[in-house]
Amino acid sequence: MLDLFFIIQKLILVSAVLAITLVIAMYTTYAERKLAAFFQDRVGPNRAGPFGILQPLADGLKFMFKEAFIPANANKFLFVLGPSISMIAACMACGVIPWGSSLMIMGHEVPLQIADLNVGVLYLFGVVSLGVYGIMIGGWASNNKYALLSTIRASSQMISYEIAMGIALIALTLSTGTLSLKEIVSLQHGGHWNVWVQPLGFIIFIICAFAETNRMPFDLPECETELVGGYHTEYSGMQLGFYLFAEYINMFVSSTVMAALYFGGFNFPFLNSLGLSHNLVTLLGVGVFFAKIFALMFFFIWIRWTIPRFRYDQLMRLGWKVLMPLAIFNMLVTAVLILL
Amino acid sequence: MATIVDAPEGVSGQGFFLTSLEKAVGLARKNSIWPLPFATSCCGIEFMATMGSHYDLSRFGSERPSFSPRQADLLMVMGTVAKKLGPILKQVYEQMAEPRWVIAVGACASSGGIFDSYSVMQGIDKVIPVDVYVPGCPPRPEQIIDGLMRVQELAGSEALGRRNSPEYKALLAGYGIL
Amino acid sequence: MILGLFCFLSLLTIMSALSVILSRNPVYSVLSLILCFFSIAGHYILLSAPFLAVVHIIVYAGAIMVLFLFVIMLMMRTSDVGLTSWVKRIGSFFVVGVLGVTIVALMQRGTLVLPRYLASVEGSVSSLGRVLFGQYAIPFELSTILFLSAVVGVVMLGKKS
Amino acid sequence: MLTNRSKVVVNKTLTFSESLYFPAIFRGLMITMSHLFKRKVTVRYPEQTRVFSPVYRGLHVLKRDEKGAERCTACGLCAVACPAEAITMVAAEREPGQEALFREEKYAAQYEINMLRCIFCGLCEEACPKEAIYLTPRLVPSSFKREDFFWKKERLLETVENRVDVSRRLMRPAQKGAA
Amino acid sequence: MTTAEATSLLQPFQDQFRTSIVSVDTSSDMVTITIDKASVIPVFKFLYSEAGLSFQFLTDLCGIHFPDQNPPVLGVVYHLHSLTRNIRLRIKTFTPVSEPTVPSLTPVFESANWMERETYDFFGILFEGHPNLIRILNMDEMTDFPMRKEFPLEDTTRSDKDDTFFGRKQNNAL
Amino acid sequence: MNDQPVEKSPYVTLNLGPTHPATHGVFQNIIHIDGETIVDAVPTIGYIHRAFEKIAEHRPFYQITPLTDRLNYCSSPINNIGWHLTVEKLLGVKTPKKVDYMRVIIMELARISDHLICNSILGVDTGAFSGFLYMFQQREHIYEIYEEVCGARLTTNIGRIGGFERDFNETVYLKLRKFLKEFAVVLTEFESLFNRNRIFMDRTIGVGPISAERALNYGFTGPNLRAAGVDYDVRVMSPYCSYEDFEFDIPVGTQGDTYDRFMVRNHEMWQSLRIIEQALDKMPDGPFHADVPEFYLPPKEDVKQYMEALIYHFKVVMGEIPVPVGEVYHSVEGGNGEVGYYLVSDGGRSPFRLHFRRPSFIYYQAYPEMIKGSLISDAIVTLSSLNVIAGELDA
Repeated sequence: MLDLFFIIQKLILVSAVLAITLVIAMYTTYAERKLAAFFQDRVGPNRAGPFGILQPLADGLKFMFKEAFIPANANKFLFVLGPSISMIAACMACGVIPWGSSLMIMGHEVPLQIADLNVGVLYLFGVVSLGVYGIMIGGWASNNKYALLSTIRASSQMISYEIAMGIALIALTLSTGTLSLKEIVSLQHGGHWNVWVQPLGFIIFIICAFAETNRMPFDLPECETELVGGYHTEYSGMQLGFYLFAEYINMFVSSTVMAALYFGGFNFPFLNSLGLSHNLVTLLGVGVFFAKIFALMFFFIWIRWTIPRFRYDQLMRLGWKVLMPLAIFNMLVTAVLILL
Repeated sequence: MATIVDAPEGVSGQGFFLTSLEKAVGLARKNSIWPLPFATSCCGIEFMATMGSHYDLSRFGSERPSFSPRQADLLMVMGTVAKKLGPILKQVYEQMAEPRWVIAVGACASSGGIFDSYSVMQGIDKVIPVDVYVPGCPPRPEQIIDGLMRVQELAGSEALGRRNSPEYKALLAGYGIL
Repeated sequence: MILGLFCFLSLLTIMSALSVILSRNPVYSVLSLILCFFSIAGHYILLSAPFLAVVHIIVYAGAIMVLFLFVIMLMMRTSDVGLTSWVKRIGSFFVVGVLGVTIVALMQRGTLVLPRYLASVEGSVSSLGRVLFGQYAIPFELSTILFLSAVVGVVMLGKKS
Repeated sequence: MLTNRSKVVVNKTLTFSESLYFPAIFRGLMITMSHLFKRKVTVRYPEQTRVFSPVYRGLHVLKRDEKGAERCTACGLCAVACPAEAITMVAAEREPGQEALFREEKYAAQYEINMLRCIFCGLCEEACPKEAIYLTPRLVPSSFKREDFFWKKERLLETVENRVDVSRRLMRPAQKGAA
Repeated sequence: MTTAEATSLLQPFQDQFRTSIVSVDTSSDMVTITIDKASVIPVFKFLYSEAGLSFQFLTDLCGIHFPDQNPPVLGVVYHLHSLTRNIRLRIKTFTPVSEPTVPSLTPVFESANWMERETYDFFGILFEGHPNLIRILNMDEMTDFPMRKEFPLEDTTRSDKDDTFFGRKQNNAL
Repeated sequence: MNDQPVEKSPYVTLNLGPTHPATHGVFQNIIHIDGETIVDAVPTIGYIHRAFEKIAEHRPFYQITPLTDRLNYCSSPINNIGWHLTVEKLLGVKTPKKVDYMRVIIMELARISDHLICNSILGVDTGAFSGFLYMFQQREHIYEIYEEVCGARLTTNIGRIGGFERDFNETVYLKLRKFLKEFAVVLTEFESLFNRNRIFMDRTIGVGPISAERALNYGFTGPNLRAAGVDYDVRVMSPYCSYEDFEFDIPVGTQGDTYDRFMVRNHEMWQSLRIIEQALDKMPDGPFHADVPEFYLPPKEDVKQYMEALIYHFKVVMGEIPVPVGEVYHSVEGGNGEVGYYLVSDGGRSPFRLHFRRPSFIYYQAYPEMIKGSLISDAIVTLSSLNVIAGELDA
């Protein structure tokens, strides 16, 4: 039966995870602006608060008090629904991430994971594939041609890259033999990271992750120079804020997933030989996990400010003709190696 | 057309909410002014220079140009606006969500400048209300930043209810904007 | 509690399914269908088949319905909302009614196949795998041939234009 | 080929390693990374200001001579030379007793520059035979109202205490005799 | 290439089109030939395809208005460049304002399309045979042709200028 | 992709511009698209038509220089100097070698700054923003040099009829040398970001191509023509300003596509650096203006002292000195192609007729043909690689 402690513990965990996700997403915007500036010999936002650290708050507050404009010929219900779906889909993925092993509190073992689904990887995959609805619905409801074009791009891009991503994941599950994220992470202790086992799979996965989060060089749905604002062309105020926010949450979630699946999650070498208490090791593990996540997010940002973007047809070609065969090849090789 | 965002109840009434809310919102708006560069000619190049590393508009939180009028807070009209372009400019302004500000950057946008000719609009304030004028042909980036800081002043001190006030509506009506 | 959830999910399933055929805007229909799929996935979870639930979402909500939505969005503009004809609506009622009766009739004849297997084994992924590749290997492979031919057909159609 | 100087500069065939995308991306990443640690070139205006060239054509100044009298003689050449027609002036005759105020017999009773029209081309400065008007490396401030940009003589004139240095704006050295 | 060389090179052309050539001027920076407007197309076709000349590059095309001539005329000035020979050539043709038609050069040069539209827009010269002779720079609603000399330059709605001063003509009406 | 919406017209009409982010300046393109493929495009221009030619008919010669600034504002000095050369041609003025060399330096700087904008914006339009800012820092340095010479950054109004308003001072030479050194480094860096990057190459190769014949027939000049393989360069074909003294190559492309244009511009920047270096090395001594008292203002000191100088001063400013009656056409190799000035003088203070041959105006009419059948992304990349400047387009 569900006891009170369990409920409280999960409630706290859920709210903590959500809060941390939101704060990190918020500050990712700041990091992106600041890093972009540094990559470009500039200084970046520095006027809102010391070093500009209040910049995301300023943006958020501004969004809240900005007129939320609904175009006259838009479908009002869907127009409002779109950004919310984006946001919810982005947040939902956090539920199965093992943030750390477990804490011992008052004799209870508290796992730092909201839900340990035994099909966690598939759950993640399913949730990620839902994110496109927000874009599609919002873009279509705007009744704007740029938004519609962007919707077309977004949905076809998502579908195409999901396939390669899924196959890369299959190869990964072949080698780990489980679909539970927690087990996948704990299998990687002591530096036995999956990235060494599945290097090609990881490369495919990270490319697909870029595509799924609409980040450069795959940011076709919202590329400014072609489609103005893409699907959010007609959005203003907090609804726009949701969209922009969802993008950063997605980026955070993908980094988290990659860190968990390929970089050992909260594992770090020699964690058991330090002779520290269980809780301390767990906390250190959480720290290490976040360090990995931030490193990956830095990579996302770094790539964005370096390379040009693909063209729509080239993106499709890359997805279908390069990544998918590669992923299948990778899967077959993995399967053969396991059989041997 | 424009349905202005409903201010929280009580703000328009006297002193129910603390004015600190207004202050906070003002500060937020001030530091997050997203410009819509309506760059038609030379001043647009100086705007690029302002975006560039040497001047770095991002310090003011304004490096994200929003080419969609809905998302922009500040319409920066840079360069000559011919009479042919006037209606488009007005349309862009109408599409912007409140609160919105306008800078006329450079001589052409402010007054027509050197182009006192049959085809050039003699100042964009003939079609849309302008908040800040920046002189120069083109203005130096310093001057553009200066103009932006003026807008920040405006944004930082604006009352939340201003955009619903009859005066503001009268101002817009004076330009034939609903 | 389980019963409550079941009732809620069933209600949701029925409501959303009705909304699929009743809503005048095809986009709403698709969205309702997605909701319907979600509630069905909920049923799967209640039947302790999380794997099926997740796969259901990935395949139907994540992929197929995206395509549906994609096509419908392209076919029509936001402003024009179709299916106004009463004949169509009555027709769809009729069709759905017949289908519903058929399904109920089938349900009475035989019980659903899946829960019988799933209830018996824990760790549904491997059990499902065993079932699919053991007992039902031939039908499974046959269905893949069906898919393959569908793929080939699509390629052919695409090449033609 | 019209000349013998042409040189084809395009090579569109990709080598195998180039076709893998990665070398160029990696090189690009290295370049951006190197910039991450570079000194930032940003001039933090308004706290820091950039050094303007001494000949920068900014805000105008109406000069006074060594004794503090206005140099302008209201000849109107600046107004004529102005392609934007931004300068307006009204001339007046100097009254006896005003020698300390105005250097020449005529002076500008009103002098106005419309800073919104002005294109800062520097032709007025060149046209002035009395070295009365100069452009300076100062900037015209932006403002909220159109009216703030009609700079009257009082605003343009330098004060005796606070001279504007234009000594480095020299156009060209004097020649012996014109022509 | 000097003007003299250019003149000798153009001799066969001049011989062939003796009747269409109104005048030849070699005093300016390049050979200037004024032709009859009726023969615009044959002249340009000849200049384009004649092997020794191959004036295949239409550098420029513009209009000009002489209101003080009797009758007032509109002119079209073409600048041609033979890239292989590296000679430039200026060709003019005139038409009275009352009958502003000139054959269009679009069959010979693609580039003439917009330049002729611009000329039409500015001067109201009607290019016969032009595929799409509509205004290009000015507003479609405009009825005047602004580059004609009688059209005032300045915007009448401006309010911040006072031009009753030194040397400036009032209202600048030429 | 077969995703045509069911509409009355078989194609979707998309209004690209006039405030679209990729149309730097204001062009409007009404494009008909089938999926993302462009079927047809109708450009509308004239949104910043400023009536240059009409204004020029009402201004004395020296006041037209600021007007020319605003034609192609990415490389104003070339326009300024081209105009001065035109007037000098009309007047029959011969400028000293030093003036020529100074002009060459300024014009090549302007060419670099023009190509720099074009190429880095092409980078932005393909999505790589950082390269743009790296290059723009160098543009700031060019501005500094301009500022030192003429006192302005963008609309330079540099030089006067007959020469320059002031000599290059020490700072200018220092900054020039520094620029030559630094820019080479940055340009190399920029090239390694783009030149062999497959994403960029895929985005640009075969995009918006135009054959040499079509380009010539459309009246293309400058880098866009050279990208198609025709090595037409005004600096070589009809040299002005002692360009014959300098060694430089004419980079040409092969197919006239976007990548060719990009590469040609990149290489022209290298050639410009070469020319500047040669001009600096060979810079002769002498006056920095020609001896034309009728058009070149006397020094202020002389105006104060000599009556004759004062009279000339008044006459020059008032524009009362008669000019020869006649017509000239002069062209210079602008940043964007052949910039021509057709000047008809009736002897008055202003030109009787002044026509600018504006390369952007000529390129832009080929734009619909170049983008037909390509994707929207291609259209945008093509537009930025054509480097159509609104000020020049609409005059």
